[in-house]
Amino acid sequence: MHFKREKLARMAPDSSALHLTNDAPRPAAGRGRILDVHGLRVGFGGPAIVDGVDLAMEPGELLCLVGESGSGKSLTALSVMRLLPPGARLTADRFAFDGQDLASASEEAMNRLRGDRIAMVFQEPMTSLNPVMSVGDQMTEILEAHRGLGRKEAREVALAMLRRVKIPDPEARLDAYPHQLSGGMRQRVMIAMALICRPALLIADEPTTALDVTIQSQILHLLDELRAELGAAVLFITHNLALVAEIADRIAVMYAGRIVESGSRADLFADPQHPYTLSLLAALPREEDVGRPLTAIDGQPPAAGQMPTGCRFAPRCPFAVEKCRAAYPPLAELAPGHAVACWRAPLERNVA
Amino acid sequence: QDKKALTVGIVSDPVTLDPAQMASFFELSVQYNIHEPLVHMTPDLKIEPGLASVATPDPLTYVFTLKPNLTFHDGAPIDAAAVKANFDRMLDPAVGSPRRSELGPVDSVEVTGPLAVTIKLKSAYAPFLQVLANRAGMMVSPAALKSLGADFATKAVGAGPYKVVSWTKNSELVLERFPGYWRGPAPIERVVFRPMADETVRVTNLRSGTVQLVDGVPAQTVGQLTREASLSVKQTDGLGFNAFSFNTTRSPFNDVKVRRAFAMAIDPTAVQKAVYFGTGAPAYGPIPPSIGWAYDKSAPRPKADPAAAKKLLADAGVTAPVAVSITVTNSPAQVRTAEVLQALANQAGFKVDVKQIDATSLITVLRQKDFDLCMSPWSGRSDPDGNMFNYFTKTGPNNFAGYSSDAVTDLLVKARGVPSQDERAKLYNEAEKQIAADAPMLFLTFPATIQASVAGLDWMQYPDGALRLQFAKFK
Amino acid sequence: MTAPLLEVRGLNKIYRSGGGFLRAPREAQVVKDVGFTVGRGEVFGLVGESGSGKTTIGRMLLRLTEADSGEILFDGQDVRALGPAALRGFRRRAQMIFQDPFASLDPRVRVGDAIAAPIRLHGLRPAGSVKDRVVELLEMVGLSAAHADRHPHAFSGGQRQRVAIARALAVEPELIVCDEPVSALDLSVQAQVVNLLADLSARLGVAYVFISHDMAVVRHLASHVGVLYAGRLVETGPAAAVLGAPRHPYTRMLLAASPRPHAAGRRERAEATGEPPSPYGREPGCRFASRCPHAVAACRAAEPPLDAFADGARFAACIRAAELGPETAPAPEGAPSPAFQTRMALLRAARAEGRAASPDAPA
Amino acid sequence: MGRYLLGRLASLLPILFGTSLVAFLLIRLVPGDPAVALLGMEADDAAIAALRAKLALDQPLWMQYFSWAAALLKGDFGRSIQGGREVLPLLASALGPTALLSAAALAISLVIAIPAGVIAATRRNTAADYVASFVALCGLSLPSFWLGILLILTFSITFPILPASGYVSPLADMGGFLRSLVLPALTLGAALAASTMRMTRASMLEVLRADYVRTARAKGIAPSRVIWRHAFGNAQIPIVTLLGIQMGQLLGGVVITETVFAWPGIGKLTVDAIFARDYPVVQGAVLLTATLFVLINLATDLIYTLIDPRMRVA
Amino acid sequence: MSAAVMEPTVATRRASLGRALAQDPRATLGAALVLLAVVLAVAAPVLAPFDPELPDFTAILSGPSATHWFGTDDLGRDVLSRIIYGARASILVGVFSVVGALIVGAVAGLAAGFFGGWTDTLIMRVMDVVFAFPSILLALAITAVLGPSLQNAILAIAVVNLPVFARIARAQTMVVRELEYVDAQRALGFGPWAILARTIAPNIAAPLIVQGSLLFASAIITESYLSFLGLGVQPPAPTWGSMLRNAIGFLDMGPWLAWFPGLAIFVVVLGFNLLGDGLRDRFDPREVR
Ligand SMILES: Nc1ncnc2c1ncn2[C@@H]1O[C@H](COP(=O)(O)OP(=O)(O)OP(=O)(O)O)[C@@H](O)[C@H]1O
Ligand SMILES: Nc1ncnc2c1ncn2[C@@H]1O[C@H](COP(=O)(O)OP(=O)(O)OP(=O)(O)O)[C@@H](O)[C@H]1O
Ligand SMILES: [Mg+2]
Ligand SMILES: [Mg+2]
Repeated sequence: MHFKREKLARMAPDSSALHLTNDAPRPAAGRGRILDVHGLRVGFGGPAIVDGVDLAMEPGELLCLVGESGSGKSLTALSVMRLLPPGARLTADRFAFDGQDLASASEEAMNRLRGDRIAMVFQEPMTSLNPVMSVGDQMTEILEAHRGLGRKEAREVALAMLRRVKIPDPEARLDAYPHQLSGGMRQRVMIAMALICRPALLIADEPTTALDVTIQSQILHLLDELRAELGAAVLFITHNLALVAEIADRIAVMYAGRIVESGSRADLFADPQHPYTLSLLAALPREEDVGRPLTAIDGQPPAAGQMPTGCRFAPRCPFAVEKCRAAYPPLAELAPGHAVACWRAPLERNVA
Repeated sequence: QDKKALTVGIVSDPVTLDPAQMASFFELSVQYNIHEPLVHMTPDLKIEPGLASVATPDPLTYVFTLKPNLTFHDGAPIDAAAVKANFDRMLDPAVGSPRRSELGPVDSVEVTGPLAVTIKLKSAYAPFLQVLANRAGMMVSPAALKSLGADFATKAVGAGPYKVVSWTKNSELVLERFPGYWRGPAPIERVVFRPMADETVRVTNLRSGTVQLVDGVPAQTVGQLTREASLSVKQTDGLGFNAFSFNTTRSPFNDVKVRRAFAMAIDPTAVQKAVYFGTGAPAYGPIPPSIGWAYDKSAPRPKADPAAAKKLLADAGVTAPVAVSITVTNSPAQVRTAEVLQALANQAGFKVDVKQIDATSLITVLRQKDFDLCMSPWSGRSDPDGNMFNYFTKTGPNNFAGYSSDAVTDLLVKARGVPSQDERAKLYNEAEKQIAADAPMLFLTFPATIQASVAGLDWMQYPDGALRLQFAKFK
Repeated sequence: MTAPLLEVRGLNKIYRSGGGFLRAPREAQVVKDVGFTVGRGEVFGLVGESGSGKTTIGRMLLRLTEADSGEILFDGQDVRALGPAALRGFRRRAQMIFQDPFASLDPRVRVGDAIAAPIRLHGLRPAGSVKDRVVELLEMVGLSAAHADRHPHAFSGGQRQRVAIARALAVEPELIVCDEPVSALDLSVQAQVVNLLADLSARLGVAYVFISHDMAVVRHLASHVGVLYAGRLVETGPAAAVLGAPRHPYTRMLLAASPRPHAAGRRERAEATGEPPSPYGREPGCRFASRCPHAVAACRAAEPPLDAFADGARFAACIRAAELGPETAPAPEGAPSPAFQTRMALLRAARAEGRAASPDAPA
Repeated sequence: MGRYLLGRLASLLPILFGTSLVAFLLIRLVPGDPAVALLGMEADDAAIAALRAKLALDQPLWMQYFSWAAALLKGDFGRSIQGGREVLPLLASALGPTALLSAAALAISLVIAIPAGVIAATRRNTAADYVASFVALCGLSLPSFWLGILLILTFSITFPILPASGYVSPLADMGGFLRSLVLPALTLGAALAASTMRMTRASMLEVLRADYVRTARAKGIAPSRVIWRHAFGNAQIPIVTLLGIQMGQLLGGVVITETVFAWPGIGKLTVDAIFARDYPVVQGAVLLTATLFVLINLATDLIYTLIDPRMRVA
Repeated sequence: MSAAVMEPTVATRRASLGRALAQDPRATLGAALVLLAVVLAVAAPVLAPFDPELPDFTAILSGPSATHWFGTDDLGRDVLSRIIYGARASILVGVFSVVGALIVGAVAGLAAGFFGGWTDTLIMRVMDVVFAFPSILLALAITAVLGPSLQNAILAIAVVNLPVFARIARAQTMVVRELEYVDAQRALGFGPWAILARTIAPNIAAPLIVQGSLLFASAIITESYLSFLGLGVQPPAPTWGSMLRNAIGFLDMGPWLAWFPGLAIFVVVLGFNLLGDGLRDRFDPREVR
């Protein structure tokens, strides 16, 4: 893929100009941060579902967002795209992409970012592809919009992209319709679409669930290349901790709408602090467990309307004490870059 | 405004342009423009020469002398042979021409000279010349008949002031002035007839100038149109009547008292006002005022009398309310008439419901006598015979009421054979009296012929409503 | 031993695509000559390349897609020959969990009703207790009664997947085709669901065709596995054997590529070479040859048959399988850190304690 | 594909057979006699009998049907009882103006309705939506005879810029044709536009919330493209269906508009024929319409497959 | 979760359609308008100030006044009373011809679209044939066999509308049947009819509802046309359509004759469309309320 540099430059939004037009100054974004989110709240009229999430990403960084199913990972991702479902309300203390405030950005400004500088791979590859448009058309239109490429050129690029995500017989697939593809192929088409403009921030919501591991690893290589070449940051949502262990620079663990622990890969795997993080790791199927039940966490996550006042994990936490039930623990740094929201961390010191 | 061309909004496309086959009321508006009858009728219903002059040496003999050097539109000469060929065709049972019965007691048609034709009747037939002033007297080119075959119906070659240029069904019938017309070429060169079924549409088109002359102007718009300076509305007493037949062959109207009770409940003037907005005249019998010599000015004009009607019903021994139905077609005027009748009759001990049917079913319903009281309007003829004979003689084809009065039949037969107009008038008036007493029909109104044009058009209106555009010109 | 619950022989499927208004269709053989058996209470793990035809096989088993040829015997009955009524009976005994849970949920039906419908349809519970059963099923998959009256769009990806699982379980089938049933679940819920499936299989003899890309889960659940590549089974056999000592180069590649937690940093994986084969107009020879590090000329000459080897319980479609010999088990996982091990021990202890204190108390 | 087309076309034969039979019987079910209708009030029984004999109406029904059907197979649709014109040319001459009017009306309707519907859906519950829906409902509640008359009053009388009625053949005078076309096409188009607009709106609402529309937005392509290519692309099936229906209805004739504007179309011709019990014309018209419908529906089905690749033919 | 907490939600979650619609102000307005018409129709004898059928020759074509709020018609009848009574026929025609056609047409279209093949060919070709017959001819034939009446006008209009619904239902079914959740229903053991009724029908309802609320207007107007031809309601009984139709003859003399029935039709059509929108929204679970 050879993008014309001039074109790239021309298409890049003048972020400083946009920034100047913001009359209400927000808390200054962290220097050099590509994504800076603080106090993100998303709800559907009722109680907030995503309830005060902080995310900060450097260029070239791969942040894995893991956590409980239904904890609000996808909503967080959609917030960054400003593509929340109708009825959703978003508030944030700080919500900046590359220094530009996303919360107050106009729809046009957002539109210029989307697909170009911020791209997203959606979780549901079947329903997220347009059933009546060929794969090729769905890919090329991005290039036509952001790069001003002609149809033929765009097709070439799209073809190359399909090849890079290892879709067999890419020439034929370009004219295929989504229903003619397997689940994994759809997922790869989504990935190809997201990468086609070489975004500065890629949000990938469980992008490899339908991929076999060989292809998965090839896709991850592709992401690495992109990060190396362009300094692209990747927000990678997944449940596959094994995968996380291999690819993440940093990891954030979500539970019930909040981040309960965040840190580097080494922090999280070598020094997991939060009981929820521990429980997740404990649930990994291991060779030695074959024939025995896996260890799941007892009980159920709290429903959005019935959040406990204290720590949200407390009702399921074997270490919970009164304090845990009384007040929510702040996300505090235990070590530089390693933050945990647990009154009882580190456990070995606080648990008798 | 193009003074050479005239567009006319008419009620409906003609069915056929062949006068021998014409049967529809709607051909009336075009027929005199394409075809010329042997004798002509004036607006006051007098007979004058047309293609031919006529002599009547005796009541059974009519001698026609054609004007010399006349041709049909196709150039074929109008001579005695052509005239005879026309009559032969109309009288041929195989042709199935409705003219055959109109021509009545024709015994023979002889060529008695190159331009002379003598028609002999079996019995005296006073209305004969009036009949010949109509479709039965219209001559067509025998040569064209032969060459056009079935297409003659759409291409018709006659001897009228205009000849057919083209005819697109439901769109336009285009006529062009015929230079060889016996009265000399008509002033307007081109005439286009455009069928417009809806009365409002016709009027709107006239107002917009899209057409310059319209037929069948609805009575309720007369007031408004008269006020518009750019338009001219003409109305004249028509020849026909608007009447309803009682079914005298079945209960309850087989009882003359019930029929009369119903008639007593109705005030024709009320109908004339409500339905026809004061145009035309109330009717008390079949002969309209436009046939002045036969119209009975002194006939009684009873007012509605519901009380008397109720009494009469009681006399008849029927229990009120008497349930009857009124059958009408869906024309707005007829429906309004039925609604008025219903309201009036209901006040006099009847219980009326209204049955709407389509126009084609009407004839079937009437013929099969499948009704209590059914509209049987008549477009009228210029001779009283045409308004009465078929309706009131025992075997008349239009005797839908099933009326069988020997006295009336005798009177009407007799009136046909009497040459003197005064004499005939007396007979007709006598018949009318009997009919009023027996009440086989309920007479309501004599509708006026109402037509309108742009003010700049000078044209002649005839009581029969037929347009004769050879007399029209732009001022 | 009686006949196996499910016996599949010689299954084939060709898709005609692009057969639009103006173009002539192209044919792609996406499933070729696939056969396997699943006994009662057994789990057959179907793994393989993306796009290799796993979903298609699953759909054919339930007659959602008609096979072109082959035999599907369910409890001795030929599924492909069933009439409409018998088919409905069969579908009460066999179920499918679809790969894309959202697409397989009617957007207009509340999930509670979606789960209740098959229960009512098959009269599995008296009318009065259907609701209770729905709640029970929801809780089995880690959802709660509160979720019952929501529509699918208001669920997260993993929640939808669990709804789909609950719905399939509602029918109480004897066989479930699970197409990636746990890929969208967090590990804890995944553990819960995997335990549930295993429990059903152990207690009630439910059998599964378990399609997954997660080798760890397959190894945990499956008694047998089949490895699919480009529409063909390239290796089958007992799970432990196949996954422990893979013979086919593709299986080896799969296992080698599987990520492992605690591995110290990223391992350099052998980047697969070559292009995956096109399903349109296959070239002769082994389908994997283009990517195989061991391929020789003979591999490109003819399609290798699925040959039995070893004890006769294992099959691999590789002419060099014997020659290459079993690969040694993949490198062991990196050792967990001491801090990790301490805390894990604390967690286990605390859990055990908590459970002992109140055996059925909610957490 | 070719086989499918042939099959569909072959299915015309039984349809035409069925239609001809039903048409034949249905029109005879209606009371009234063509001979009586033609001859009118004055005719005596003899004349009616003669005409009936001439029209072969005195023969048993099955004989009438077979002789008509036999002639039909030779391409002879017979002659009109009313006026004796040949049925096929008569129908053809009426179909032309109807087709032209239909095309114009559909074009007007589409040009108004599709954008209006799309805007109403995308700006749902805003003033634009309300206004569009309000106007559409006004258009619906206003019967075409009223709308037609009002248009004539406005554009032919108050501002006399267009002819009030009449049909001018485009071959004879293109300008005149276009001028004569405007008002009837507007009248008809308005009524069609109302339904098309509402259908477009509803259909768009169905798809606007779809995940793939969200994906399209995530690509940062122009909002218009999201709406037209992605959303509208998926919303077309019901609209195309409706258009097929409308086309069928239009080609079947629009009696009222034809009457108001004295447009020589097939609708008025057919209805007049029905009322005159002009059997050959009615039967011919019904057959013609049935053929047209089958063809239109075939076209619709083919268009489906172009719109949505998941739709299969056959 | 404890059952005690959940119970109320489970018990109340089936918010009745009526209640859901009541939360939508436009649907409420729509329902109110329709209800108004229904009340007019039912309580006509109580509400109407005059006899709707009794002419008053002294008050022909008098404009709106204190006595005659909506004026009088060409026979001096009170327009208001005629509108009130006219609601009866008009509502009946609108509702029954549309609902009847919708139900039968939708079932036919569902079956055709779902089963495809011969079923499709058979059903849709029959619909083509039905569609090919001019409504007037059908109405005439029906009237010929059954006699003129409101019911038969309804029947004729319904028959004519049948193919419209069938075609729309078929097309939508062809789209929906390819979706995976339909496969899921099949896999769960649901028979074709159950799938049609429970899964496909709700998912294709929106365009049918819209078309239904649109055809309501055209049904009222078609009725006037049929009645005008004597094939429906017999005079002097009023219907809105025929009042409007009749009014055209009095363009100059009595414009109010058109205003009020026109307005009545508009209001009810508006009502049905608002209600239809509300219903559509009800069928859309993503609707944010
Ligand atoms: N449209 C909606 N209306 C109401 N609630 C919603 C809606 N969308 C999502 N939710 C709820 O918000 C919560 C968070 O959803 P989200 O999709 O972000 O979860 P997630 O972390 O991505 O989970 P998963 O890993 O299962 O995909 C879930 O509990 C879900 O039920
Ligand atoms: N309707 C269709 N028309 C044409 N080709 C199809 C169709 N459905 C599936 N295919 C093709 O069949 C092949 C197998 O698809 P299938 O969905 O069974 O793969 P899979 O093994 O489930 O893959 P994944 O793991 O990615 O879900 C693919 O190449 C796909 O493109
Ligand atoms: Mg998610
Ligand atoms: Mg799959």
